[in-house]
Amino acid sequence: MQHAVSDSPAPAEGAPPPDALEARARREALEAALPMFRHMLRLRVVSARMVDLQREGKVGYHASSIGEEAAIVASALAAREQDWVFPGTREWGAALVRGLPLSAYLNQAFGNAEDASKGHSPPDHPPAKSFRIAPASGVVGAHVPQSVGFAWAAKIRKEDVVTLAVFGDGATSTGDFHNAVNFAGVFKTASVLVCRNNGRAGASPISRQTRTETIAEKAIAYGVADARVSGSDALATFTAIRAGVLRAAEGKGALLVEVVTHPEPSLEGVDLFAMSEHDPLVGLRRVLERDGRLDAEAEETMRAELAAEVDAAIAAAMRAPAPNASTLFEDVFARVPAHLVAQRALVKSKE
Amino acid sequence: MQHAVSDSPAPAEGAPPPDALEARARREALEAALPMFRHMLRLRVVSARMVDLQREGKVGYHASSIGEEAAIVASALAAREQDWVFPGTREWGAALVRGLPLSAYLNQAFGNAEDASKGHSPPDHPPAKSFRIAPASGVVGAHVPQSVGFAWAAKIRKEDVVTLAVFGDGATSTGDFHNAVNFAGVFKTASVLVCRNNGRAGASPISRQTRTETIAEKAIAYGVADARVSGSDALATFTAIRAGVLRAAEGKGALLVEVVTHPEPSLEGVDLFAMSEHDPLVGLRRVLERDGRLDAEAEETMRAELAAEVDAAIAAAMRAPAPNASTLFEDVFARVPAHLVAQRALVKSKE
Amino acid sequence: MPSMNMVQAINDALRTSMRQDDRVVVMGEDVGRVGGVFRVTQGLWDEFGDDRVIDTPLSEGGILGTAIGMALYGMVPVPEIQFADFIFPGYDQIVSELAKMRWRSGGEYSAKMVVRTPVGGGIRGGLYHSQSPESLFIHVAGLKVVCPSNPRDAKGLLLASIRDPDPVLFFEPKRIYRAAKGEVPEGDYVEELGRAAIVREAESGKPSVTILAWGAMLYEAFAAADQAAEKGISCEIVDLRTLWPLDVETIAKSVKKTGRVVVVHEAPKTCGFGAELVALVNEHCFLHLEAPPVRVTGFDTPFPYTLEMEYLPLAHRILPAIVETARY
Amino acid sequence: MPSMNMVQAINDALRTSMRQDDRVVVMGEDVGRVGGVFRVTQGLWDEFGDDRVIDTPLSEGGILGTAIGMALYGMVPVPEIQFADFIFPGYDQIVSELAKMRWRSGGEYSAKMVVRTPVGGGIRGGLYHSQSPESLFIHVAGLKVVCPSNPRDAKGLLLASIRDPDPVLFFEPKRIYRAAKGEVPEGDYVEELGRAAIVREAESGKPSVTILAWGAMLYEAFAAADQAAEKGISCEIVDLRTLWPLDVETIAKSVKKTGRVVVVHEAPKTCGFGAELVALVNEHCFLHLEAPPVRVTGFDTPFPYTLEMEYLPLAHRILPAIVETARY
Ligand SMILES: Cc1ncc(C[n+]2csc(CCOP(=O)(O)OP(=O)(O)O)c2C)c(N)n1
Ligand SMILES: Cc1ncc(C[n+]2csc(CCOP(=O)(O)OP(=O)(O)O)c2C)c(N)n1
Ligand SMILES: [Mg+2]
Ligand SMILES: [Mg+2]
Repeated sequence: MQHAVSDSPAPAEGAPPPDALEARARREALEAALPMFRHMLRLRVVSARMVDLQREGKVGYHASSIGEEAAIVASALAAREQDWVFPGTREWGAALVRGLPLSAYLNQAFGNAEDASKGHSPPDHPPAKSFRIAPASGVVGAHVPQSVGFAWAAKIRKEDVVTLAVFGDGATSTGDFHNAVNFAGVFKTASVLVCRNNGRAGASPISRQTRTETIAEKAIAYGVADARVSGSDALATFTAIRAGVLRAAEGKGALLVEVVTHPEPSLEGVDLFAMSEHDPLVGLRRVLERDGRLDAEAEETMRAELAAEVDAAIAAAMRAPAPNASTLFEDVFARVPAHLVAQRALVKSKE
Repeated sequence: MQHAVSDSPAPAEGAPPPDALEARARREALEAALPMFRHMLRLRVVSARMVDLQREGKVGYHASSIGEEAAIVASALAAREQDWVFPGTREWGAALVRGLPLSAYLNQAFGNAEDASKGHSPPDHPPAKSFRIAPASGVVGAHVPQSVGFAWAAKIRKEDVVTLAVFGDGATSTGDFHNAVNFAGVFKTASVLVCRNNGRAGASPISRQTRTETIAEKAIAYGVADARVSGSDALATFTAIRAGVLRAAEGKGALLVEVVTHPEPSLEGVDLFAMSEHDPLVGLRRVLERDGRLDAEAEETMRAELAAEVDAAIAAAMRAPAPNASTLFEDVFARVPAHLVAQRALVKSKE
Repeated sequence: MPSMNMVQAINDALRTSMRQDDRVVVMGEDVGRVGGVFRVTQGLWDEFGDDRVIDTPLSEGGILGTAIGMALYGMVPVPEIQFADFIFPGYDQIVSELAKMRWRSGGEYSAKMVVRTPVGGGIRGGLYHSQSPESLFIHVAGLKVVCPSNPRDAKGLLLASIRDPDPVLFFEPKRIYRAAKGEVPEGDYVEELGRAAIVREAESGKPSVTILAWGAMLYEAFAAADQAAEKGISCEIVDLRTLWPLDVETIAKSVKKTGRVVVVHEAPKTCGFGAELVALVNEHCFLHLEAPPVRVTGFDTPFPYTLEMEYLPLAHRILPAIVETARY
Repeated sequence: MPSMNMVQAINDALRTSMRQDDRVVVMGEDVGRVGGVFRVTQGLWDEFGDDRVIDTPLSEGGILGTAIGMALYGMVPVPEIQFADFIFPGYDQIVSELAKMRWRSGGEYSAKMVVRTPVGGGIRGGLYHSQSPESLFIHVAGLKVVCPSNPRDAKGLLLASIRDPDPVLFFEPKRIYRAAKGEVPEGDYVEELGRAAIVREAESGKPSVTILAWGAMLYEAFAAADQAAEKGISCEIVDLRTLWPLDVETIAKSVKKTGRVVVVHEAPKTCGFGAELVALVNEHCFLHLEAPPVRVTGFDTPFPYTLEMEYLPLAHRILPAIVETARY
């Protein structure tokens, strides 16, 4: 069992001294701090706008990541170029961090004619294969064993690829979680399983998911490593996940890492960019300002740029028309079979 | 976490002193030793005959329990009068221990007109509701969450009922196992989950089921108690399970107990009643002989009685005719609906 | 009689049965304190407490597996699956265990429960919040399947389902949860399972077509029938209500009268329940058929996000089928 | 050409494809060292090693979930489910993930694999070792479903399935694993998916009936047809081979010729694939039908242990249906 990584990038009290790998992860966290901040800010701006758009009925769905950006951004940034990230629905932001254009995310959210999913999938499911992001499922937990299978395939093919799956605390109750961690243990796959524990699944508290104190300790049942960090501390979060990636890449097997997050119960009257001490933006801003890498003015510029980018992308996505009805019948199979050609004629005749 | 129970009823070295409850369980194990021996012997005789009958094609299926009787018999005997046992297929013997007549077991195995399942189920699935035995499923693991739900219902109804589920090491890989132990933890049900770990699932070694050293340590992931005993030691097995029952009955929640068994890889040339040091009959016989409660002559009589009983029951079961074809259509629903009345006419017309 | 929507009627049925019979327990993801994502169980937790209205872990397999255990004990669990789309992680416990419990033990055991779950599209939910999986349960011997189309039936059929000795899948058409309103009898009120209803009769002397529908699509059938009437075609509409066991008699009577059938359902066409209805109509009314039965259904694709109104078998797709069938 | 039974032919197909394409991996419970409970994968572990012939944990959900991940990576997994009856704990990964992977991403991802599993009764296996769940997969858009009836097809269709770009459920009729024997081409040999075969033609000028069958029941169809011939009825037998997408053309052509259809399958009747076949025959051949299509199937009960030969739609049940249909 890997020792727990504490809430801050400094070694936790009483923890054993960090090994070389962890020291490296810690160093890299500090290097990644500024881009991490910008990505977190970007997701914050996007999610805030999406929350509004959903309230207005302009999009059918949105999974807010406000306050939980550290877990998501750190997973995407801690992955190496060749590694794959398997997000759940609430981790749509991982694709943006890895380079998916905002327009692609928004076209998908609006399910318009430019949507890579062709209006097939609801918002927050942007295909992003070229950014090595696996497809999210609407079924909680379903992607976790898939991430393990992917890493397992890489191992069989002797390729140096780590997979990172990100999922909520609720997902740990699923059979898919059990299968995923168990197979990762048995076949010693290069898997980092990131549980974003926000203490709730829907409206139910975590006491309705598990009797254990932590999610991390579940690793014991599968013979894989575990770690636990505060998702309010972006650098610690990056460090723990990055250490898991490096470790997995060395053939040392899987890590289950619990990132404890505290999204605000309500955004009513909250300063969206400094919500509370739990807000991972707050802590990271402090570090960056202390190190002279960020100041209020620079952040203001950043925010303005991001807001402008998001506004423009939303406007563009809203202007695009709906997909052509014939696209409904594409991608069920690699080629459209006869029975779907016949069914397509039923909607075509209407057009 | 409950401390591990060692291979012998004497406290393990280094183990904390037994609490009152465990001391009581230990005492009761000794009291139950002779009936336990007789039940184990009986299952041994039955299973040996069934293995032959299957080889001869006289029954379609049999799950041998030879060498693993302690786990099965102890579960059934450690349960109190009002408690329910949920066996898997290989634990058919639990019903016999609790009083199901051997004729009922064999009629079921032969699927004859006297079979309580009406020829619906394959061998080793004897219904035994009046003996508070739950129905076994052919699907590995499926009965385990059911046992937890049963205990949960009793808790809701404020009735003092413990359930015991018995299952193999292979079953721990299933989603059903995960659900069962997780719900047992969350809702603190009076559940004793007995994993009969024979180190194999089908032909696959346990290293293909889990990376952990033990099954018992999986309890940690669910916040339930755990214990581990040798299934070669019938008294230790009884003690651990009994302690779990008593503990659960006191409202202290669930126990996952691992019973490590060593069935012989082959019965070729093996003395069926003294197979090896792993044979639970061997150890228990030694204790009983030491205490003057059993001698070779008494055992010989016992064996002869059992063999005669089994032979007679098999002969009777083989004489009984097949069920009437109309029974096929019974019990799909509480009443036979119109569409099944129509289908029944198709086979009736043939009779 | 008070007027209610579907949500209120189902809530009323649950409350009524829980007051009558303390073996009835409601369980599922967020069914307790918050009363479910659609608020169908709202207020039950306050009245019946934590032991009978239970927020469970996020595991459909766990919910159904433990519910079977409860049922073996003698309780009557009414698990809610948040969306029918999420029933599949628990599918094995339904098809291998629940459906076969009574049969495999020759009637010695049974596991009586009612699995409630919202089905159907039209709420912009996309592929995992819109499916209608009825045929995947009807194929499995041992399950009863119900799908009400209005508040009165919702209450009466749910109370009947809870009292019925067999396991019931109770599919709630979520698109009309709040849109369908009507008078609902107070207190104990049961609608017998296994009875279809002729909700509109064909006018004699006119070319006529039988429409078989249920749930939310019934309203589309009405709309299409209204438009067909303008073209001189009279429709007889049968609301199946209980999908299995099916009221073949009522269907056959209608088809023998009209000689023409249109079946409407949201689920994909292939191996949907419509196929079984067509096959049964063949068995029971072959010589009366004046045109091939037509299926107007969801397409053989997953359920789309953007184009769900193109996917659903709405009135504009039912109407041409009626006309084609009538003029065959 | 060597003579093989089904087990050998499938083994040969697996070996051939694994030699051709190192992305192909076989995985499942005991498929490795011991070569599977039916020995279908025997010898593959010795030739291809632990990395490509993998003994997995006892979890169908885990097997299928990780296989999807492998497929996303670009491998071509061929997971074996020990008995089709045990596929249900992994049903969600098939219907929610595998079937929808390509569609939900607008074609960006796909998860190509072939799920092999033995189906059908007749081996005294009882209710959890005998089921035929094809319609539960055909209903789900995005899956192809294959069921061979002889060694030659088994090899050719399996090789085609492995090369096909879409996920395939490959159902192996276990009752004829060793009983069905025949010549099988060596080396690379592909039978195109989606083509039914007319395996016996009706004689013109005689009252004739089309029988639609597949897998083990094909042999029962032959036996019944032989007996029918003695009564002057000529049968045209269609072996569907690929159940979905279906070769409707071949079926329709035959039915248009004979005007009479008997469908045979082991699965329960209600919502079985037979219902879809009857519905399609109605759509495509209504005016040619001279009798109502008849389904001879497993009953709407679970699969029995003792009375399996009463349950199965064997020749003695097919014959009266043929006669009834021919004389209608
Ligand atoms: C298998 C399944 N069951 C139920 C749902 C409905 N559902 C969507 S999100 C959610 C809660 C998820 O909780 P968690 O995994 O902790 O993620 P969080 O929303 O807290 O980020 C539920 C129950 C689902 N999507 N999938
Ligand atoms: C869900 C499921 N998958 C596969 C099988 C086939 N099967 C029957 S017994 C068995 C091995 C069981 O191993 P274990 O649980 O360790 O019990 P043991 O046989 O060792 O007593 C398997 C794979 C099954 N019955 N159920
Ligand atoms: Mg959560
Ligand atoms: Mg075992």
